[in-house]
Amino acid sequence: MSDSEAADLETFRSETRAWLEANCPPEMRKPATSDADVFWGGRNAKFSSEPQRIWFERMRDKGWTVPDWPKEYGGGGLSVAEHKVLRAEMAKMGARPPLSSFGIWMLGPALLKYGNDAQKKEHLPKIAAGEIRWCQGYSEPNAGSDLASLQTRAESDGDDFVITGSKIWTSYANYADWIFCLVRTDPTAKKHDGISFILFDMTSKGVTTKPILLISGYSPFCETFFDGVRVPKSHVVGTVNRGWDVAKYLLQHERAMISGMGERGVGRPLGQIAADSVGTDALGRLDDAMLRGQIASFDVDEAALAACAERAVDLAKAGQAHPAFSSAMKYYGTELNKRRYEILMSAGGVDALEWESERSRQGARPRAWLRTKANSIEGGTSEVMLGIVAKRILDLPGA
Amino acid sequence: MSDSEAADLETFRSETRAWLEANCPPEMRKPATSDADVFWGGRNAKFSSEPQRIWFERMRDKGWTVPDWPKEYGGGGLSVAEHKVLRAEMAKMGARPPLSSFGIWMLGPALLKYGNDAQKKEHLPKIAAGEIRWCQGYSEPNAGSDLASLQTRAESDGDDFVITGSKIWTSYANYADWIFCLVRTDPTAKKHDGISFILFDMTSKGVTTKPILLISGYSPFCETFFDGVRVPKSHVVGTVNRGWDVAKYLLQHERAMISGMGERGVGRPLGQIAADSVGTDALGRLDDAMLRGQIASFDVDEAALAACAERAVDLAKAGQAHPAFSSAMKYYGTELNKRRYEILMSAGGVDALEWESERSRQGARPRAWLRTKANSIEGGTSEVMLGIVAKRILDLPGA
Amino acid sequence: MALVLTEEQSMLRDSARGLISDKAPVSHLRHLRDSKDPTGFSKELWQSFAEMGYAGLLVPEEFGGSGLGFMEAGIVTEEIGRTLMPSPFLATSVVAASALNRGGSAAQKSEYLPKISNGSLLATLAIDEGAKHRPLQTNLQAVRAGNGFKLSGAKALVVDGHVADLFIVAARTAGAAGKREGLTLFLVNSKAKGVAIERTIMVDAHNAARIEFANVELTADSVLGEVDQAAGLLDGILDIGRGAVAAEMVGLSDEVFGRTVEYLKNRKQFGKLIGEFQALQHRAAQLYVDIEITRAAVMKALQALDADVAKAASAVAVAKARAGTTATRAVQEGVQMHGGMGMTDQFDIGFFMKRARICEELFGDANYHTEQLARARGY
Amino acid sequence: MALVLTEEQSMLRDSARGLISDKAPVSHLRHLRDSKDPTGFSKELWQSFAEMGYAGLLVPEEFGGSGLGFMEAGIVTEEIGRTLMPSPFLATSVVAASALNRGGSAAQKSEYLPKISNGSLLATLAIDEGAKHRPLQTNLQAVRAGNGFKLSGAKALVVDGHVADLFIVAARTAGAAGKREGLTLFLVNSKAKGVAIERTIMVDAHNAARIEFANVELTADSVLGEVDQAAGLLDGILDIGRGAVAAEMVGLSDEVFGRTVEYLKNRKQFGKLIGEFQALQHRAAQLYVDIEITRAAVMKALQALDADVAKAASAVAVAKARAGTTATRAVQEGVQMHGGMGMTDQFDIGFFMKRARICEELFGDANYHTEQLARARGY
Repeated sequence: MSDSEAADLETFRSETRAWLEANCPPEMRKPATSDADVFWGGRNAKFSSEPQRIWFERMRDKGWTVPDWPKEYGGGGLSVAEHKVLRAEMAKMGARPPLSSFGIWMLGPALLKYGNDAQKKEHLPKIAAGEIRWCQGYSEPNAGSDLASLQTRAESDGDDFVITGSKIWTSYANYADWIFCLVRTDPTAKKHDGISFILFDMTSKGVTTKPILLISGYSPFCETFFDGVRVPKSHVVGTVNRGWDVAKYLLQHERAMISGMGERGVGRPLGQIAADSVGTDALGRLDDAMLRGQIASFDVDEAALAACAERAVDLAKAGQAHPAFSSAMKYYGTELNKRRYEILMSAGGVDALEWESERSRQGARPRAWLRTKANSIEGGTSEVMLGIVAKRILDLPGA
Repeated sequence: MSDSEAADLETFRSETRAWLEANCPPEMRKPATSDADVFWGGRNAKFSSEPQRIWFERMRDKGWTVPDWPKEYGGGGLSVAEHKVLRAEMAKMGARPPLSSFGIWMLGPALLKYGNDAQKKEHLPKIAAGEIRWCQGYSEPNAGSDLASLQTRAESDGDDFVITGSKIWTSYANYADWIFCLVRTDPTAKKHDGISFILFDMTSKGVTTKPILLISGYSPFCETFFDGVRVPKSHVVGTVNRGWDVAKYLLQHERAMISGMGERGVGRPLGQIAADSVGTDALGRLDDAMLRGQIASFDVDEAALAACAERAVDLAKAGQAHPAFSSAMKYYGTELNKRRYEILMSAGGVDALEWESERSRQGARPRAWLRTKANSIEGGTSEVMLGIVAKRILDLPGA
Repeated sequence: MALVLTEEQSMLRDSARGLISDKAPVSHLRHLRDSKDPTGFSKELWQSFAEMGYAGLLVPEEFGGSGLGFMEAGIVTEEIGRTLMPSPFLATSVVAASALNRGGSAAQKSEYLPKISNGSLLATLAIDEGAKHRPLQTNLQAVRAGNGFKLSGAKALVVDGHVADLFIVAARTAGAAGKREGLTLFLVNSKAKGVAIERTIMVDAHNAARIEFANVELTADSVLGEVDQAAGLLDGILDIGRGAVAAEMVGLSDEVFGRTVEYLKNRKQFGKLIGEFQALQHRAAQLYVDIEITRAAVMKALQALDADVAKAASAVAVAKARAGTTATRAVQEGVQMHGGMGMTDQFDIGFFMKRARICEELFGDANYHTEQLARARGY
Repeated sequence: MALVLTEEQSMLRDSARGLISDKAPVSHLRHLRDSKDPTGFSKELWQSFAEMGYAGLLVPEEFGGSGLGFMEAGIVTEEIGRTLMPSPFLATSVVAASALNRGGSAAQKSEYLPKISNGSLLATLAIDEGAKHRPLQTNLQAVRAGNGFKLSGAKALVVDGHVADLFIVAARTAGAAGKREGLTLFLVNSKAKGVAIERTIMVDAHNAARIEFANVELTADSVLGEVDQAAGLLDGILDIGRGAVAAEMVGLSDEVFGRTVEYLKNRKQFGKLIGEFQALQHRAAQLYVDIEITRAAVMKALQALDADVAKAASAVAVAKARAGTTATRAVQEGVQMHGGMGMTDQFDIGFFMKRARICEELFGDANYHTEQLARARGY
């Protein structure tokens, strides 16, 4: 970076800080603690509070719901460096994201890379403005990790495809306005070759959804059924039958996102949280020597993973990142998060085993614990991630 | 067991105890601490002490070098129950085995099951009497875990086979009088089908040996070379080309033997050994909390394995044992023994890192530590053991 | 003593398995949970248990029981572990019956043991007060009042606490929390004045309660064993409970493993049965070995209890610690290998994970028992 | 600061790698070991190190050094880790040079640092006394005698102790073992009267010694830093050493892993390349992830040291702990995956296992640093 670029960035930083200070309501400067704290947008969106509305609208108007998207699509047009500054300043202040959205995290990047002009103009601004809420139709009941074996078929009928089949693990399908979906457009082609990536309205005739009950209780996941849903062919993103390219691109995004779960500090050190319930011994140490050792090992690994996550970003910026590295991070981050919750359960003891009481906030801890068990399954299982590392990074034979 | 059988057994126990008390020299009532303490027999055998000679000869004369072999072959003719009593009484007194021998542990059981009458009469008494020392010719340099891919060939020439090839990991080949050896007698057959199990004298023309230096230093292992060694066909045990059956039978014996390594208590608890070098804290606990946790977990697993080893014997006696269970025990026992030595190294710290000093008894601890790394390789790797469990016990497909 | 089942024990196992798998498969627990059953278990089934002699399995024959040993009790809890049947067996027939039998006066035995045997009395030990199992930290106060005592304090994770007729309450009559001296066990009628019972719906949908004791008045003959000297008696009772829970965890581990192996043999991914993938094969094999070793350790502990409860502590610590780590591993691998399906409530695997977590906490987790072993071995 | 090498750092790495792999592959260590070389390292090679500016890498330019940072020192030790070159770099150029630079008076710096830079002086820290690294347990006594001090006691695992010209000795001038107060560092000429040096041949065939100090007389200007107040200075020096050793362990792990992956790609068993076996693939992938995460943690620690040595303690503890467990795992998997061949002295893999064990013990093992982190975090 040249001196003048650096100076510009510092100007941007101080302006951004001042703007955030002036515009982020105090209520929006602490972490979300319930679902209602998160604003997802969409046709039926409601704000849970006035500060939530104000914060969303101010950020939207600056294009900062999607700070690094081009301005023409409702984005902020920020450079990579500026975007990093904005994130850092928001983090410093504890400011919440104004809008959560699979449109932002997943479909947007895919459209920017693979969408045609009409698709970009149609969909990106509505994502940026939180007008349309999206869900993702990838997994199918019988496909599991073998995503590409999907069976939902899209049959050509004039200018339309007619879609029949079902999806599973569609997060918030019951709230979503539109879906981006993988469908089989050529059943005779090889597994990865006959798939297309298509967009359609969830209010289309023939679409139904059903929430999935998890071992942790209610979940955002749904089963979604398509019974002869008619979709114009112009809604295919990229080339027909080449949807797998789009899917793979998106999966990497998703993995990078999920791997982040293991890295976050939780505020107080785990060991101190444990000491609250377990107590301390005569030397002031957590009064469960074995648990203490497990926590300390966890802390070492968590700190190391945080360094690696930071390095992964730096490598990407330096153009030295291996494209499959997100699989390595996804694997380790999710396994680590599972360890964190095993420790929290052990530390909580009896108190962490109640499922319905008010005292336990309806079993918040055990439900969170059980929910982490999906981390190493969703977005590609740990086994699939290790296979990708073996094949694409280590170049092992037959992997 | 009937009452009268039980009474007989108690009589046997008291007689045995009395005999041992009267006949086992005091010097032979403590564990062997060096190679010289172990008597291996053979043509060139020397006793390292008078008590060693006395003990060996008295036991041999009773047939108790091989207590459960038939008397006609120099054994003691004991029943399973009596043999167990003898072992227990010897263990109680700390009495050493009078004779160590691959003939006893390995070849003997194979001959008893697969040998013809002439072979049994020729070899078993000499094994029992410690007159002939045997070694095992199984592994080959390029075969590794894939034992059956062995290349040493035995070509038919009249009444003889002419053997050419080489073996590796032949323990004490440089001291052995005879070898029991796997050779390929039909190179056109499928891998497991053209193998024979054959016996020959190590002084035969064309046999040479070369000791192998390990990472732990000198070792009993040798490379052994056969250059046109001529062996009568009558020396084949079992059927020609069916040697793999004999080999498999023996491998199970060997695995059961090796798996025993992890079970032995070492006298003082590991944690106390560690406290000697590491010290204790103000609460009297080992002053390395993490190491303490590792030791305690090890102790739990070791005690559990000991129970399982005991149960394996009981199951075998009850005819309920799975024939592949020795693979499971071999896997766990050797991995546990490696853990033991990692702990001992950690506990020993700096003092366990010297390699040549008198203070360290020429690096006894680090050499023993390094030597354990072979436990999970020799006699079938841990990977092969897990594969056997997956296939033969769990019946997993394609395992 | 051989570490294999005798013929009688095998018959007991077969008969328990027959009854339990027939009358109380996992769907039985699911139904009780989903219907929010007020007792959380089936009284009818408990009556069958009594009729088959299981309720009084450990009760001497003179009190109407079967007079069997801890190995037999473990055989039953192992079968319970396979289907996760919620049952008073652990709290009433194992722990409470052992407490009464080992510590009770002649009068106490005559009063309670026959009712346990015939299934008409449910009883339970109330021990834990804090988040973790720390028996010596017992601090529920029992102060002398006239000829008797007054109890004040609270207990958590009282198994079957909301349906029990009788509580066996660990209390402190002297000394500070942490001391062995000064512990006393009391028999408290669950309907006694000052007893407040809150049923707690637990993660495993089994039955437990929090109990508060507010100046509960007791007569002197409510003491089980000796005043101030209950530590030794309590050690024994707890070790018996630990052995039984460890056996339940072996059953649970074995069952979840069996279901997982079946899944590996039937589920296809990437054109293969997933059981063909070597990485999964090795993990399955490792888990198999873990379970077998744990099974042996648990049998060893039950035998040691049968031989002499007072000398079984180390064997029990090993068994409960191993059972904890093995069950944890078994349910984790079970869910992971079942993939997304394993995460759904619709599949049974999650029930096993939830129950394993409670079993792990009951009477001390793997960390607790590993620590006990280290202390016993003097390091 | 980005966690990637700058262009200058990449150049340094390439040039160090070039020199080391060319002049000191593993066969160099093997030769020194087998020939029982009296110094155990190559003086000639050390001279090349000095000429390339590595010997004085951390020494400020005014004293003839390169004035580089800890990140650069770590780059060099990482390359050393790849071939296991025995070299005075760690003891002299990293630890001793840092001690003198951070704690030395102007006179001490002028006397010693130029000689370190030009390769003519070897120096080392003498710290450990017991079996384990416990700096605060330092108990070698330094009593005042006239204007100076007399040293009595013994040190073990003194790296390069048998060839060093100068010892930096941690001693106790006050307080009891275990206290931070009362520690003092002394500069001691290795030829001083009363110094007895016993070379110890270590498992890794690298160089170390045990040193005894019998009433060794020192003048007051032998003190490095302040009397009784060395704890803080010592913390910093040790953390610098830990960072450098952790980097060496990353190099070692990466190299042994690379060799193992190569083996997997070439060795056939059961008619397949063993690298085709999925169980081995997954283990290799896990090890890869472990190494990458450790690499990042070590870079983070070296950066933290460059930013402020006094504030780097936690990052260093994480790095050294991770480096220990990762290297241990890497060499264990290396030997196991090489099978019987890996057990032979003829293969190089064993050398890595041996060196990893020493690196693990140097300046505190994974257990020590994990414990430090727990204490720092207040639990």
